[in-house]
Amino acid sequence: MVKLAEWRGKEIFRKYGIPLPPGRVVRSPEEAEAAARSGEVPLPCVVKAQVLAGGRAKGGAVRFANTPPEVRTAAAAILGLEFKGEKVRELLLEGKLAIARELYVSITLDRSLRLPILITSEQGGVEIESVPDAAIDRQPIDPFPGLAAYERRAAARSLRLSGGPAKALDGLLPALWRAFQAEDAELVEINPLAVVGDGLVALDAKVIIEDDAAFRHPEYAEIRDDRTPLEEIAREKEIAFVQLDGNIGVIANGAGLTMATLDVLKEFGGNPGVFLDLGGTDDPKKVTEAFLLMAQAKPKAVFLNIFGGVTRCDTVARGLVDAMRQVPDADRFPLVARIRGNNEKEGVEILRAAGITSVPDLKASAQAVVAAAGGPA
Amino acid sequence: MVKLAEWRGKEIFRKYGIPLPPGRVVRSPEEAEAAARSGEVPLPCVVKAQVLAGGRAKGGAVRFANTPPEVRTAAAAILGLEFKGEKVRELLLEGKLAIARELYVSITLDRSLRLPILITSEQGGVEIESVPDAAIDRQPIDPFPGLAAYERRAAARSLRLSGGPAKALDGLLPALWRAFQAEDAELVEINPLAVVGDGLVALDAKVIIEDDAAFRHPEYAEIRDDRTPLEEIAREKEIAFVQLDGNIGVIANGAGLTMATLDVLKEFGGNPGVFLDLGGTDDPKKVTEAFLLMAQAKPKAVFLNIFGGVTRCDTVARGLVDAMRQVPDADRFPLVARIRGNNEKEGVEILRAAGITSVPDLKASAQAVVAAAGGPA
Amino acid sequence: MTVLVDAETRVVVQGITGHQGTVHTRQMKAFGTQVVAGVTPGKAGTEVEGVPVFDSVRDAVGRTRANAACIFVPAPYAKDALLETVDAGIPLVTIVTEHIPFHDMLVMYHYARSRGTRIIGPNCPGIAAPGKAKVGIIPNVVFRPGRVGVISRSGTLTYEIVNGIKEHGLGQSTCIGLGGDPVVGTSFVDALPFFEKDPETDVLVLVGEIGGTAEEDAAEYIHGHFSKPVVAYIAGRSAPPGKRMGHAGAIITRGRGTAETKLAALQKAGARVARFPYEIPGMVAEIVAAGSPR
Amino acid sequence: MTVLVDAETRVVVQGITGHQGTVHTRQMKAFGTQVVAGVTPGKAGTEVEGVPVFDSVRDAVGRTRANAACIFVPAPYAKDALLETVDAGIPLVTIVTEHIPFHDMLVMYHYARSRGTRIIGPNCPGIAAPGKAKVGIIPNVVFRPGRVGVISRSGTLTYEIVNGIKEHGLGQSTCIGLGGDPVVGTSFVDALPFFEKDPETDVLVLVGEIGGTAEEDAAEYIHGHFSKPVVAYIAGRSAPPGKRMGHAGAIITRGRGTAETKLAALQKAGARVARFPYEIPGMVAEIVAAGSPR
Repeated sequence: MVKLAEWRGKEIFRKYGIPLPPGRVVRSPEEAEAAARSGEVPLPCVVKAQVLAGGRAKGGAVRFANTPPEVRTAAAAILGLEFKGEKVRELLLEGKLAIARELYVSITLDRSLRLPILITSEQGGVEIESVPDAAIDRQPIDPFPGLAAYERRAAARSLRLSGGPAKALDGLLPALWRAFQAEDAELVEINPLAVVGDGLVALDAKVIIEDDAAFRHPEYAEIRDDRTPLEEIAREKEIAFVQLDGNIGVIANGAGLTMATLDVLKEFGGNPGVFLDLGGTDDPKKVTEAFLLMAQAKPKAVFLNIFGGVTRCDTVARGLVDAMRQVPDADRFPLVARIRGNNEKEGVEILRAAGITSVPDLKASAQAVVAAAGGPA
Repeated sequence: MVKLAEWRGKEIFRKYGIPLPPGRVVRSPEEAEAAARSGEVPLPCVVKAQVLAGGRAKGGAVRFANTPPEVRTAAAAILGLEFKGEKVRELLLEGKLAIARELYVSITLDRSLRLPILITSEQGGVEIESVPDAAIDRQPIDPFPGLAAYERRAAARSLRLSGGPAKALDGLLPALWRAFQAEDAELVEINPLAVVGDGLVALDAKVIIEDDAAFRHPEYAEIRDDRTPLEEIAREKEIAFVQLDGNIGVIANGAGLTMATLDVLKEFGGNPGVFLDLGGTDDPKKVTEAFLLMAQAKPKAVFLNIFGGVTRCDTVARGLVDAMRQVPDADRFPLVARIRGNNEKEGVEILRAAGITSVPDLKASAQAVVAAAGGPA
Repeated sequence: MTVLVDAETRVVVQGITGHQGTVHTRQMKAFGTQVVAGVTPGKAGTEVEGVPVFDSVRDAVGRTRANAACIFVPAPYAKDALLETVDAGIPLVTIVTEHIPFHDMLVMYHYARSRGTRIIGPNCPGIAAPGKAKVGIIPNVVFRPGRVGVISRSGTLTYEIVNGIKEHGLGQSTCIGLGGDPVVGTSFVDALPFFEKDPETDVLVLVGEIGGTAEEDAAEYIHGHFSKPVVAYIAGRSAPPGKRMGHAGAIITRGRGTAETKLAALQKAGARVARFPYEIPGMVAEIVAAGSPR
Repeated sequence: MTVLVDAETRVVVQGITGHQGTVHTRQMKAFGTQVVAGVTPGKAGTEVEGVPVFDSVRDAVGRTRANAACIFVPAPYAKDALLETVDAGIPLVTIVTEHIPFHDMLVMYHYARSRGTRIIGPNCPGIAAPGKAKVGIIPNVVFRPGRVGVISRSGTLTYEIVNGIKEHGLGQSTCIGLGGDPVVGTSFVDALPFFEKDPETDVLVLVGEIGGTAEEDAAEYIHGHFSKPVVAYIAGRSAPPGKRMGHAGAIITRGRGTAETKLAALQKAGARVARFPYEIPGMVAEIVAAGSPR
């Protein structure tokens, strides 16, 4: 999942012909002032921090400015801020518009329907989750034959648009749909979509790109702003890695088994801190890498819970033994292993030879690791 | 149905990225010589009459030339020729290529399957109708999800292509498919598709555009080369009009009834010359226009056979009476009318008032018109 | 339901405010059809021929429980109208509109099929069951309730033949005009099973035309699966050979598609073949008189 | 056939010459499955694990009458592989491949559905009926023939649970790992009817995960249509709330999609709910011991 900052989302919108306010991205107060002075950004304008978190306006990450010096001041005040954990590195400056109404439009996936869904609401400009169901209109869109004209008409009716703005919507929705498909998006959201004069303008842009389609979108490879450094390393090695607050490291294979392991640990008072899903691998090197990564996260104890399918127990055991040799003494941690499934006997034997006991029972092994981490929280 | 001349078909192919021989269209021997001299058309080259009929090579409408003067001579010999009823107005000059193999590729509609069908054959360069079934490969293509990679691989196998030419085909087929869809084509045909070096080149182009999609293709409105002048007028008035060799004019409504009327006329020795399908109209003016058009074709007798549905009998009768008043004396013809169906009574009454009898029986009315035209042939 | 429509059929007319839409709403009602709704975007709240008009098919279905549709909207908008009908869950739709590009119709056909909506047409007279309902434009005057089924690719020729059956003192169970476009929603082969199962049909009249291979396909189906007597007529025996689709089309239909191949196939399948439209009623009457052996 | 596969199942392996394709061909054969063909373009004429390799699925089906497929090809080519399978008329396909873009999967799902092909997966362990056949990658060691059905959105957790059932002295009728991707070919709701009808299944184990609403949908289905006893487990009760799909996704699943809503829905539908994987076998055994009242 690649969440794009507003300005990147708007670059995509521009590519598909979705109307935007006049504006540009700047990275320094000087650049901001110059952009305002040159007229490239009409005044008065809005100065918006390019961070992924919501609630920017309330959080002081959006300001208004009437003159080039005011733009500079606003830019200086926002740039470098730490906003909900994100450092503000870019600002989007946009001319203020005479907004008649603020609407909501998005396209995302409805998993149950197995169809994309067009969501519209008259109540734009607020988080859509706060809008009551009755004020939200949903229309599934079949990829074949695509967004139909009658669906666009229905959307216009739901937004109570007519005349120019309705016509604008009829052009905007196919563009949004094309962007959703062609960019392999999980979400394309315009909130608010403003009625300005006889037309529509996308005041904000939220675009989330699907990771799995990365092979056809090399252009998104560099945009990974919302990961911790360890998560980023894990991603490069294709290991699913999530950092939480606890002190027990969990290495498992498969999302379901990983989650079930967390459930059991919690039950016995454990507090999982990092979990790391090996997925389906039978490369011992990947197992070693996962362990070394885990060591860097400095857990108090580590629980290895593997059920061998594609991943074979002996492979995991070999990778583990190899990793234990490479972990610096300072980073060592108590380890409880449980390896079951394909080639279990061989795996258990390899571990035993290296002095590690595999505890076959899930409950017992979970209790053991909780104890090793210092007992129930 | 708009059949495009080779050079127009190739313009479309170029738009979609299908590789073509270097060349250009010329309209005079001087232009031909200059094109050869400037190097725009590499020498030796082929000089091809731009007519719609097939069998150009055998019919002397294709010549080869090695020097600019030879190009001029060849152009002069072909331009202005009457080839199977078409006057040669344009020539396509193309550099000769080193052809390794000549293949056949086309996409058209399979009505029974209700799917487009990709047709390939190793035996290109001859009329595909002369190729035995066993040497022709057919693959239906579903518009959703479109031409699949595996279908392109199968096409390459059927054409026994590998390496560079197979790769070229993998790029060419999606282009041909896009052209078929986006241009609303009934047929896109490359025959021959030549293997030249490591790639493929479309040596000929046959593209037929569907009339019904004219509303989204204004660019084809002017290309109607294969109609007689009366047919052209009829088209503008949205009356289906076909000229045959006989002397009886038939005005009916609906293709099926028109054909059934011809069947009956033939049975009784009649020889239909023009048939004119009013389609579904209830505009008396259109009926009048149809009659005046018929008068211009100078039939020996006219059979009006209408079954009123959307078209009402009284409308037809009114239009007919109006037309009879406008037809110049010199163009008058004996008329047998048969009007049945919706508002039959009113229609029959209007005709009777104008001195025209409607004969309700199809057989009797057909016999009457054959007699009026001078008896059975 | 006998063949696709019956007294429970509730029709929504798309494009009801247009001239044809209005005229045929009146005609369908005069036939006894329940026309429960019309749709024309922007005209919600009005009435046509006493029928309430809605902005969308979904609204119309929600309010009136329409279960069949008749589309009169112009060709450039027909695809959208059909998609709307399908998405509203309507299981049967007649498309009267002519000149729909076949590329559009390919999308319409396959989408409707995947969603379980049956299309009749386009460019067709539709379906009528005298005494029950009509979804389409076949003139009311040609009908009279009876036990002869009719399927046809033609328009007015169908009226001519149905009328002939009536004038011969017989009546029709259901008549379907499939339309003669390159891509049709319902072919002979698709329609035949309905007549086979229909307890109200004793004899079937099949009216074909030259071009395509729908009649050959029908003959093949009749041979294996259709037990009732069939009288067939093919229009265009004396028409000049069509040039449509050119050579590539010809290799698809190779050895089929002419009046001769169609007639031969139907004859081989056990159908009685009429040489002229006016021979049909007599042949049907003979079959009826003889009981119903094939 | 009991649930989708049986001794008549004849598998073609797409991507058989790849590492996973080869390994799991061997495993499927060891399970007793008839693996009749492999497909890798350009490798026709070779053999893998004694299985003949073809250039295309159509060739494979033509020569071997394969009636099920298992896809191992890499994600960028998975869509094409699936289209080829569907067009070759294969009614059941397991897609093991992970990381298929959901936009591709939308096309794959709807196309397969319109053509009558059932997809299991993608990113899934597939289907196995011990003593009959396996189309997928669930380890052979966890199985033993019996009368417990298993449907699961998970991979290894499924193996864990199926293994637990075996170690408890019970056996499985059929086990399906549906895969946990955003768009799956077969959901719980799609799979439940097969187990309801299966005479060889007495009890069903349903293994869900947080995210999406597949379990809530399943609960609703079970409530009205599933008569056999169900033991359910939902993984992720203690996992941090997922951020996937952001706000717009949240309004689609509004008030559903958490472990709590799933468990509540399943409980309300009459399922017995296990809090941990290791509780499942005991609960199943109790139900079996008690006859089979819900």
